[in-house]
Amino acid sequence: MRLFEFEAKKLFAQKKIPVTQGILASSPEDAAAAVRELGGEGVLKVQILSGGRGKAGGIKKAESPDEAYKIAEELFAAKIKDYEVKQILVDPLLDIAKEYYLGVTIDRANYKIVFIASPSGGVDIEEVARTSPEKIYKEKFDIDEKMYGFEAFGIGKKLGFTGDKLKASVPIILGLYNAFKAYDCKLAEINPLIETTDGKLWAADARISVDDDALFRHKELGEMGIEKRHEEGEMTEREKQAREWGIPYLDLEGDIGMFPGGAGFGIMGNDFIHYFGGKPANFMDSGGGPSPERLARMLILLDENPNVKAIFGARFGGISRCDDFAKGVIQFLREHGLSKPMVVRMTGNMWQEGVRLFEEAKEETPEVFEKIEIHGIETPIEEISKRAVELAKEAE
Amino acid sequence: MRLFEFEAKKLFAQKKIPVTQGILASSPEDAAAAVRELGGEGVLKVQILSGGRGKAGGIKKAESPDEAYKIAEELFAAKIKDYEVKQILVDPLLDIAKEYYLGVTIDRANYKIVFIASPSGGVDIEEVARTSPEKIYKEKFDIDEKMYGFEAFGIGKKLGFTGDKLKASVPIILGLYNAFKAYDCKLAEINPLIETTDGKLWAADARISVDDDALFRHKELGEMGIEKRHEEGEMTEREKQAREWGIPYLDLEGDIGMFPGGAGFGIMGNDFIHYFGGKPANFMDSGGGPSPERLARMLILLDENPNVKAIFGARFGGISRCDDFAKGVIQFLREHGLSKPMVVRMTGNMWQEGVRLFEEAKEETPEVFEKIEIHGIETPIEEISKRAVELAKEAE
Amino acid sequence: MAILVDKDSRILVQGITGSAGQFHTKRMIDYGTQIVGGTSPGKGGQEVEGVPVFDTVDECIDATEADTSVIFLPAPFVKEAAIEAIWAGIKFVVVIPEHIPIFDMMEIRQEAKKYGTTVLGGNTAGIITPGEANLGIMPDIAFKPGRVGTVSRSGSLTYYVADTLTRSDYGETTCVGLGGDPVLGSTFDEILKMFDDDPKTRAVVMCGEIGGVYEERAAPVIKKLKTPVVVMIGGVFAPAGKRMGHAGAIVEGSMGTARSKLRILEEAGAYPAKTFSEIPQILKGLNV
Amino acid sequence: MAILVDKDSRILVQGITGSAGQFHTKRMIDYGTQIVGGTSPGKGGQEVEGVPVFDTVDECIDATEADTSVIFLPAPFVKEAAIEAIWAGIKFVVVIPEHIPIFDMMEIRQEAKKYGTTVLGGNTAGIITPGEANLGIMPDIAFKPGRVGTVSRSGSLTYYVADTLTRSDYGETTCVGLGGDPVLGSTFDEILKMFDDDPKTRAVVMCGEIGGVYEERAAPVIKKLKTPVVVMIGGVFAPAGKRMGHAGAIVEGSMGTARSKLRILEEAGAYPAKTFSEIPQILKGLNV
Repeated sequence: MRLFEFEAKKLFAQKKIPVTQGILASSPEDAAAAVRELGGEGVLKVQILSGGRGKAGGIKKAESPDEAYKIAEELFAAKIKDYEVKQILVDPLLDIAKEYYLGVTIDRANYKIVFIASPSGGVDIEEVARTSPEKIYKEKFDIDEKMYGFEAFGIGKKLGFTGDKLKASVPIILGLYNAFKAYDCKLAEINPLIETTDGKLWAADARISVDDDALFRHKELGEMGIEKRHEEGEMTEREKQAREWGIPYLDLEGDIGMFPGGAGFGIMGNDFIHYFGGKPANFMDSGGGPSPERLARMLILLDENPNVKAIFGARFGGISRCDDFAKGVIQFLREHGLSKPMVVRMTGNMWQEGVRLFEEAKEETPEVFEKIEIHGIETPIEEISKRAVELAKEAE
Repeated sequence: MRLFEFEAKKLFAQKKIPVTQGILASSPEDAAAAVRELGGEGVLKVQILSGGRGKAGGIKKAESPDEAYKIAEELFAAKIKDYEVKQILVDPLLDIAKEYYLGVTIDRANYKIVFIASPSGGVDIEEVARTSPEKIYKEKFDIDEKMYGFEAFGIGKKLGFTGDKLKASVPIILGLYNAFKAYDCKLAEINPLIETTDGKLWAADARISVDDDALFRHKELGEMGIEKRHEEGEMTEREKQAREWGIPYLDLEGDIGMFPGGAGFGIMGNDFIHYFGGKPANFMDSGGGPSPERLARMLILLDENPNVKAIFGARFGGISRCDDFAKGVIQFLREHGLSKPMVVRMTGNMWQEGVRLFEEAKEETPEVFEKIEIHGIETPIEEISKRAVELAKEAE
Repeated sequence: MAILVDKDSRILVQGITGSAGQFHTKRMIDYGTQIVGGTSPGKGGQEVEGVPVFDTVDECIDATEADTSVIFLPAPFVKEAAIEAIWAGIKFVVVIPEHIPIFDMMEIRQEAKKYGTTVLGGNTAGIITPGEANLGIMPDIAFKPGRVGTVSRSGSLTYYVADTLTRSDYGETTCVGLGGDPVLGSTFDEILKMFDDDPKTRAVVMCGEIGGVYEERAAPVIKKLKTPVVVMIGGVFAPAGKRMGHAGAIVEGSMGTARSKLRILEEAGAYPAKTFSEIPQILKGLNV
Repeated sequence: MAILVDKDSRILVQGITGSAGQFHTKRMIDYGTQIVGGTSPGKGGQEVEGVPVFDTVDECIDATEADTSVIFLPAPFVKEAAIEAIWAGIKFVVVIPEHIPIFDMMEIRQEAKKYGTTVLGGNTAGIITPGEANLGIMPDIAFKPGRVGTVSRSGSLTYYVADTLTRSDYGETTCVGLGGDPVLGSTFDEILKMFDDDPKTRAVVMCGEIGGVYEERAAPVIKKLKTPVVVMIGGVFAPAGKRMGHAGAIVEGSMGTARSKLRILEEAGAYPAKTFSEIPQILKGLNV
């Protein structure tokens, strides 16, 4: 779960990291008042759950309350990186002498926590990592390891700090590591860490992503007003609908509705369609043994999508049974009908019975099954993919 | 630093251990009111920094507010184990079904934390450990180890708990271990852990001793009103005086005033006096390179002690110098005099100069040094010990 | 022969009294899997499907000589259960539940390494050695004893691949589900080495997918194997996933796309298959 | 020969810029001890008594090849300093300050064991190999090169014992101060073994005192030594100290009194001395 900058800064402040003390604004009036309170100038930063705000025009300097009002008005009206802007953090302007990068994440391949530091902070840190890897300093930790003060001191030295700034960097480095550990983070970043011309250090931006799966043990986040959330900004209406129904679903750009089983096969099925010259309209995960209601909802998502020209259905009867799957689909078709052609393959547990049920149903109400093609284990899944591509082309 | 029962219970409660919710009373009136609030009966427990309160009469049951008043009056007036009673904890009466023991401490020889549990809790747990060691269950932990829930569960099973009581014991066992770790304890005990007839578990008594040397990192204790303290109850007036002066000092039962150097030699010097048939009146630690003021205070403690018949002085000039020692002692003797005979030996750094200074001073003011015998390296320390014993016998 | 689990494995079900635990215990027993005991703290003494239930793994091992565990518990309880099993001496732990916190799986992995235990999952369908033992939630129907091993992050891909191998008469030695969680108890390279040491496994089909770096990590191992590896990677045409901030990009570099995985594994000597039907063709070409 | 420290030891002073650090650095250098560097975070580049100061132990080792450290820092900073030294590869660390938190010393000891480092203290007067190196705060005057080793928890007893050995012409190989804190970096048994391996050390005088169980722990080792051990235990007539609750009594049992220590060590073959003057008599009897 990604946190907003102002939320991440709250967590950092709790770990004694010096963060810039900004003011949160929900309206142009708030923004103007905030700039007034900060002495007549400030930086307006949209609070959205995405990186690259600066390049996308979401960070602007205001040199007067009036200017802040005008800028905020524009920002609240705009969409930044597909996100609606609901809050703006108005931060004090800093006299920047130098920008540093500090980050912590997990190195999954090596099962380590990695602390990353660079004296070349700022927006282009990934470019620095590619072109000047010697400017990126990494330190690895086991999951149960703490960071000692002398280790933080060593990292501060690597960043080129000396004297008072070196001493000031130690609690920031420790604080970032400790915040990462304390809140079950997947990522914690200070970018940039700003050295001002008067020799002070400030966490000017803050990025935290908490492991959703660990939220159950972080009630303190809720107490700080940081609730579990989803990143709505980038979602389509259909994706929101699917989420409400608890169905993992993603809109894609093609025209073949994907009605597959597990996530692993969903990803592979997407490739198959491409191999045969088609393009899927979506990604979807049925979960194991979907109920008739869930099957119906999955089909509604596809049937009501105007981009979908044909539907590709695949079921592997594993723990669940193909006859149950067939019953659910048949029931939906009879109750709602389906406006798109569909090709379905069943294999695994009770596949013959599933095929038989479809054939029976077709005999009973042929009009409902006119555009439905049913296959069993004898047709390879690749053939089904190819057929779905053909159906979509025919429907154009 | 030993905590009072009610303080230790605060810390335990923070770790989710179910402690009996007692009421603190500072007067018989308070105690009566507390018993009234607890429904007309309660246990009055004196809050002193010593174990064995029960056997010493410091824990009494009251079956009415009036009885509580009377008992409290007596307890406040009495001294329990040499301690004045300033506060009484009035705890609810429990219907006891069984008493258990839980404790955590450090096994210094093996550098481990030891969790100790026994199904035979109560006052006689040390007796149980001696006579039925199989009833004492120990689990060792490295200093950086946490206790897992399944380990706590295993300890609960060893205590004989089953079902709901087993489940209830897990957070108590974890909480005790976590409290021990969180507060830099030398000791944390729940004795007894009481199982009531309705099947609930309660920490009925609580004992915590915090490592004084780690108090600097436990500001939270101060915030809870738990301040650094000394255990005044057992101190003599002279010991209190010495502590005020920053001199480690202990009154003993003999008649030879010990005026030695470091603590290690102080302990050994005490033995030497015994070997030659004498008994020291005190233990004292000069610290390294004592100032003239400190030397004077050390001598005042001995001179004003009516039990002291003779003084045994020994100085090893290590980093400090024997001539500086001699100057300080000579200055004191000239300004204050000394009513007791004293034998002093100097060795180590500048011992000859020290002896010379004493001899010179004796020539200048022989009356001051009449009862002072000075020795150098040529007289073994054993001879000095023997001489001190003789001087004390002569003075009788 | 097989890897990790066979008919002699003495299996313990942690969380046997829960609904998923009960349901799959029955399924596993029906397949012929040797389930010797279960645990459920506080419910020791009960029975599930004729299998004795214990309070602790220690007690279960004392009574049953269990050496393998499969966990059916809600995610928040998995860390404790897995480490209890590892400490008690269980040498192979299968973590079926999904949504295990990342820090928990890191800790489980660390303890497993200390004790020489193998962990699969979280979010795995399990592992099956056809005809001998089925641990987890995999459907029996796709599998039959044979000579090809499979290892995959996805349950559904495992079924399709096994189905393909079964119908083309290769059959499977063991099919291993690594799990779908972001941090896993075991990695491709570790399982591939085990298959390489198994005389009956003549080839391995490895199914990876977009994201993470576990597939790439297998490349140096594949170079050294005697056993040929057929590789399928899903997500060649998947939309690019989100990176974990700058730090993620710095740590994982250009790895993580399906194309990079395929390229690196092909360079290491693996045989790429685009579709399931290509798998038996490739195997035939290799004279497996 | 000697143990732990000699004229070739390359010594680093942690906390060299503090007043105690400066004072004792001068003393140690005056004795001829090879002090090669010091550390004081943030003060790298300075000099103290002609010795270069570094920010970190790593930097100091890179520049000076230091292999031994002596710490003069306030107690709250000792844990970090000692572990920094241990991790950096220092093989011998002497912790002079007293009042080190118990948990800190436990942690230092744990890291020391992992890295094969020896730690003395806290609250030790240090260690001296007469004529070669003096680390810590021990006065030079009591010592002269010779053939008996000493190990003690108390600085003042070390001086008296060394003084006795020096005046009776035995002299000392090395005198080791274990320290007076309740939890120590090294124990009697460990130091005794080192003396046993030192060909020049013909006998060891071990001075213990009431409290704790470190003396008792040495008994099984003493049984196996080739080198005779003379033992003095202070506190035979000391008032009984307070036990650390029931738990302390349960863990330490009947150990901890001077009499129990003497009895156990005598049974193990150590030669008890009541007074300092007995020591040379005993050594003479042993033909040392």
